[in-house]
Amino acid sequence: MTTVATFKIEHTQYLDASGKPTAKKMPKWAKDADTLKALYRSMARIRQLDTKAYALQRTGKMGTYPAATGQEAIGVGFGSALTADDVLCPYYRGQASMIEHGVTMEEILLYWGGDERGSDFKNAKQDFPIAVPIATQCLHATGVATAMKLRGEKRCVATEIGEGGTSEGDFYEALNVAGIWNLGVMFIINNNQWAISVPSSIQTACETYAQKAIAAGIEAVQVDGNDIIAVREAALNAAEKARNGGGATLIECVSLRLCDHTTADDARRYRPENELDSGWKNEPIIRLRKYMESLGIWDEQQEETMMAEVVAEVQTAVDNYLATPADSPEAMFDYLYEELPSRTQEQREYAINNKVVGGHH
Amino acid sequence: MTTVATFKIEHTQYLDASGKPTAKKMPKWAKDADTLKALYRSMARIRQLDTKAYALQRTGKMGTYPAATGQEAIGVGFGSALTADDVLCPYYRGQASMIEHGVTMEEILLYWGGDERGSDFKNAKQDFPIAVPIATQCLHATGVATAMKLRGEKRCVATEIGEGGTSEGDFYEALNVAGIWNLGVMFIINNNQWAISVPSSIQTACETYAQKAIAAGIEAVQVDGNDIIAVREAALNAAEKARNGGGATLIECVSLRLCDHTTADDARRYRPENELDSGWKNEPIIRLRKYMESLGIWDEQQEETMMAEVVAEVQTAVDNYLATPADSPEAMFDYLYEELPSRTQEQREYAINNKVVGGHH
Amino acid sequence: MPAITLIEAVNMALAHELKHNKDVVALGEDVGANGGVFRATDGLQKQFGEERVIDTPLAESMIAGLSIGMASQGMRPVAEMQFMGFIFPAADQIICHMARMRHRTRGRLTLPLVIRAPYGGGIHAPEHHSESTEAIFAHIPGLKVVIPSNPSRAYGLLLAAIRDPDPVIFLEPKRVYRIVKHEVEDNGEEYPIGCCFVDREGTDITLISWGAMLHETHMAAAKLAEKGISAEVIDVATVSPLDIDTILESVEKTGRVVIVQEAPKAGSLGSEIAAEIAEKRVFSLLAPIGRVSGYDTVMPYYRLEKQYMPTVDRIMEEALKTVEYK
Amino acid sequence: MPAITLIEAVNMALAHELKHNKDVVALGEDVGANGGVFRATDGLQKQFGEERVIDTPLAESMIAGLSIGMASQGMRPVAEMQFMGFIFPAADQIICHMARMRHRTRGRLTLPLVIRAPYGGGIHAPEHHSESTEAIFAHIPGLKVVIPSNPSRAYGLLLAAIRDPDPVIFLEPKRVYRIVKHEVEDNGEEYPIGCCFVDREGTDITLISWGAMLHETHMAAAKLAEKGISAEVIDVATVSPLDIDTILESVEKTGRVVIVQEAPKAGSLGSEIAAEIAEKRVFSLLAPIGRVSGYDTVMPYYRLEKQYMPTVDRIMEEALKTVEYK
Ligand SMILES: Cc1ncc(C[n+]2csc(CCOP(=O)(O)OP(=O)(O)O)c2C)c(N)n1
Ligand SMILES: Cc1ncc(C[n+]2csc(CCOP(=O)(O)OP(=O)(O)O)c2C)c(N)n1
Ligand SMILES: [Mg+2]
Ligand SMILES: [Mg+2]
Repeated sequence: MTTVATFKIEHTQYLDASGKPTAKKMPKWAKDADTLKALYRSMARIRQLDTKAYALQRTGKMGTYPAATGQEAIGVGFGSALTADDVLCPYYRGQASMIEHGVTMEEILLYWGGDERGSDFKNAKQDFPIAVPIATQCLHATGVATAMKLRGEKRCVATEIGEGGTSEGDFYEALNVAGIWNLGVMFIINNNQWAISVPSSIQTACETYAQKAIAAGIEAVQVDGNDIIAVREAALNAAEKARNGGGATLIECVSLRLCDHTTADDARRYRPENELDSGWKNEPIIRLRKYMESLGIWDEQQEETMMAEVVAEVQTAVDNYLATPADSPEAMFDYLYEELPSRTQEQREYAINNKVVGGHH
Repeated sequence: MTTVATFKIEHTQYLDASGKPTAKKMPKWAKDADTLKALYRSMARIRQLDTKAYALQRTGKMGTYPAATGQEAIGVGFGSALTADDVLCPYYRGQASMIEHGVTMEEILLYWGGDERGSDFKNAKQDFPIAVPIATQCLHATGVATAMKLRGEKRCVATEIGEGGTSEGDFYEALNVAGIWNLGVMFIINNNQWAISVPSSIQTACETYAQKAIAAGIEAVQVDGNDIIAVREAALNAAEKARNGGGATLIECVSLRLCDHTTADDARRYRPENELDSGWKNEPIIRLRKYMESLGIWDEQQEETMMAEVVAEVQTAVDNYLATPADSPEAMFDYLYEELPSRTQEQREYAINNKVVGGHH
Repeated sequence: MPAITLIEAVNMALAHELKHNKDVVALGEDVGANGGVFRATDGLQKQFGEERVIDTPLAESMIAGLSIGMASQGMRPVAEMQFMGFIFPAADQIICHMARMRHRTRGRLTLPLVIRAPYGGGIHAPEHHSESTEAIFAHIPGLKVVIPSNPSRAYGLLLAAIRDPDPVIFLEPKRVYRIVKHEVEDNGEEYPIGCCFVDREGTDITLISWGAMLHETHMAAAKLAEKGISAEVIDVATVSPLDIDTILESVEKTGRVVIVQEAPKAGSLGSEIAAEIAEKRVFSLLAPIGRVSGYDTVMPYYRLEKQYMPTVDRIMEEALKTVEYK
Repeated sequence: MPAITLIEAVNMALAHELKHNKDVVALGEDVGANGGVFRATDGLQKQFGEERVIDTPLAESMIAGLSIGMASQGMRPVAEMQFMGFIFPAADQIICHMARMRHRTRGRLTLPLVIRAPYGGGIHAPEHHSESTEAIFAHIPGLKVVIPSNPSRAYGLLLAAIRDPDPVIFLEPKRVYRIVKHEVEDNGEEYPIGCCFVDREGTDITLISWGAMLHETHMAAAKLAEKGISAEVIDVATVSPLDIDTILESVEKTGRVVIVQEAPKAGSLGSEIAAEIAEKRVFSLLAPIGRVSGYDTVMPYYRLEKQYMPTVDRIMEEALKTVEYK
């Protein structure tokens, strides 16, 4: 018996739950006050947006919405590692990374408000719309990266998926082709430990999700997903490597879903007692705040100013969202093909003449 | 940075290409003359069957046929590790294991002769028919194993797939559920290094196929697929473990396709010069013969007698196959549902009245 | 006997079969502790245990392929696809294996299994949660495709589906999961698969529908009655194999037909029904066959779905046109 | 100019576009050194290199999803599914994404890509290699489904498909890959997608078909001519979106229709054509719409496929019945 291959999975963390550094050496950027404040602000803003969206749904002004409570460090962390030239293939809980990459909060709200115009991004023009069918976005990312590779562009692609989604064949097929074609993709796993009501413990027998990359021969790392410094540092390295022909990286971000799966869910049906108590002790926003305070770059005063700004910013997005009238019936037809077949044109006329009142949020 | 998981892949071989033992300790069964002779005979018979089937296709008496030349040790090795109570979910190149498990050569010929009756196994009543859509059989195997587990039966399931097929999502989804549900499945990878014209080198970035099991948290081993002792020993262990609630095992059998992909293929279009020369030096049948000779349990005399028997046995199957008239048109309808809908009954009558002559092999 | 909703009828049928047949197993994503995202399996895991009501990993092809394997051993898996929009990863297993195993093995291996999936629009759901793609599966020989339109039929037809010796795709019109209640006795009595139901007898026009749209169709029939027009209403229920005889009988009687469906028109089940009529009773027709359907475009995201889905008004317009046709 | 077969025409069209548009890439299983199992890409990798003609790992969902990503960047992937029977692992990517991306993003992301697949029976192929499931994709809004019936159309329609701004499923009738030759000039001239072709003008009956069956249909038309019956023959060519106007015009002229297809009858493209006629020209019909099709059962394994596939005799029988109908 001879050993023909060996592997190991590393876990990285820079800040513990109390915001104390646990690593010998901090990334250089993690000492830059402006960078840290921007990341902190983004996380606070996402939490505020999620809170507002939840309220909109509860008051009948929006459909199903998936909050990212407790997982803000993941989306903000890897989203902020992307440049405008990079491409993002998000999943439905990806609002944090999408906003970091230029999607507006108003677009996010429009989308979950049942309006395709929410996927017509003003800024992130090449980014994919939210993928609802789980794991499919991973393959789109490999295709975008293939185009970049064939054209010799120094850009990269990021895609995010939940830990439950890694059970889908598409996830693995994407890893495999990214591996053999050495594609510049960063695969982010948001391991929030739940797939709706299904705990990670019955999703896979793996001790880590990072190790799934071994099946594709690509590099993988596990990070503390509540430590934005760990998430972002891993993402910055993966992005740099990807842009320079170094190929794909899988980053497992271990976190916890501190909210219901979506507004349509009630986690009390299945979540063990006091998982949330310990969960809230680990949440990412307070952790970064404590770290910034320990560096002496953040105080109560700044906190209040920032929160006031963020609340106002989110409120503006909400107001614009609520002020957007529903699209007209012909919009159902005008983006089906570049040119609408004559047969369907008749239906278009008919739909216009049979316009139904309503179409509220 | 802390290491949270480590893995290694072992390779086993008992006999080298010249039939010399390379392992300190041989499995006990590998010293039993009758067992070795039976395995040897099975491999010789498969090669003879493949040769005959090829000839039938070339003379227009059969459709496309996939030979297993050079890979006989794989199918015979793991097929002979199964008991009648176990279930086999074969793939299209699985004739060796199927025959070991009770499928008749005549059924194999009928099948590739374009006749569903070739999948109506006289003996292996619970085995799946050949799966043509690649990797789908892996999921069937997990379902059969789930039924066995829920019923508390001490039986196991074996399924085989080519190395190229491991790129399909179904393969990975099967491994994952087998892992988390601790299912009694043995996954056999026939790594014959080619997926039609696609070499393993551009199929995946993995250094081994065995390591794909790490993505599902199940045990895996790589064996010399041309060494039937290594294949069978690994399969016996995996089967025993599976029957006793030990869960799944992935066995990668490294071999080489010494034939065209199928009779419809011409490997000269893509196969590198002299791959075959070295390949034939490693082939499994001669290897076992040399080993048996070194044990003094095999000689020219026995070889001749055995070959004569095998040739006759195969010829009988071929004769019966050729003597089987095509099924009648109503057979197209009689197994669609337990009860044929009235609508389709009319079509059945019509088909009978419009019977077309022909339907040759 | 309390009146129950369609989703409660599904739950009752599942419980009944789980109780009376130890080979029956319910499986899928979130069917366990959560009881399914629509509560179809609510309480069942508690009642029957984790070996009878099984939360699976998140993989639809796996759910279908695994069910095939279980069924080949004589178990009766009832698998849930969380939404019909997510059935497509399982298309290969359903089309290439589920529908064909009996045929391919000459009856040696059979697959007594059910794939359940909520389908259709009208509940303000996210993208991919509102399509009606029954025609895809209705085109596959070897499958049966059943769509209950109310609580009683949901109970009786699901019992029949679970007991059926062949694979059944059981599509649940989620828009009407909770809008009507029937008094349904838990007596284990099934409704026949493969039969249309004549919900309402009439002489002037035949309205044909299935699933949720049957409710708008009935409202239209009532409005027509007010106008002195007698409409016959047929619930297709089993969309494959189609019970065309019941439909043809009605056509002979009324000579006027309107088919109502939520799905896009082109290549739909409505097309199949119209084609059969055109082939077998074309000269019984006193008016062209009317079709009220979703449009031949992508199911719009929910803010526009009202514009897409057939309304009582659209059904009325088409019915009147058809009745008045000379 | 040498006469070429349908498969050679496919190869010629691919070569033409690879040569003239650097965004065009051909990819799939065994399309490289092997030139495809039917030689559709024969010699192309040698000519255009491994970055333009790409052997993929063995995974159809990956091939489709990857093509979507490439196309979103403005490339024009032409992906091969080795056989249509193996397209189903890609069903989710095709149905939920390929067909919808333009719509979902309000035109921001478009997918100029082609999925090629050989389809249909009659070549004594293994199981799952002979089905005709075009109806499944023809039912999906946002896709175009094109089926060439001869070498010239294969060349012109494939050019059009590759240049089309939207996704096209291009199904190649492999039974006729090599049975007829046309002189086709490699002039880059496309045939229009979305139009039927009137192959033969006639006044007594309209025979409608597509793909390989068009050949039996033409033989039947010739035989009918011998009997003094003038048959019009229409090659549907683009099965979605359907050019129904050309068909209706012909129906108005002849009043008698027979639709010929290899696919099973229920819920097929033939059903759609018949339904449209029944809705728009029912009173132009002088006879019931005739349909000659595969049966509503699993495509049999090849020893029985002759019993399954429509023959010239079956077409003749139906055509005569339809012509003689009073
Ligand atoms: C293919 C597919 N199957 C099922 C669903 C329904 N669904 C939506 S979210 C979800 C759970 C996903 O869990 P995970 O991947 O861990 O991501 P999370 O929601 O926890 O971020 C399921 C089953 C879907 N959207 N797509
Ligand atoms: C889903 C699917 N895709 C494509 C094919 C066509 N096909 C048949 S064999 C083959 C190559 C398989 O190679 P491998 O898995 O290594 O098995 P081997 O034939 O070498 O034993 C392909 C692509 C198929 N049968 N099924
Ligand atoms: Mg999760
Ligand atoms: Mg191989």
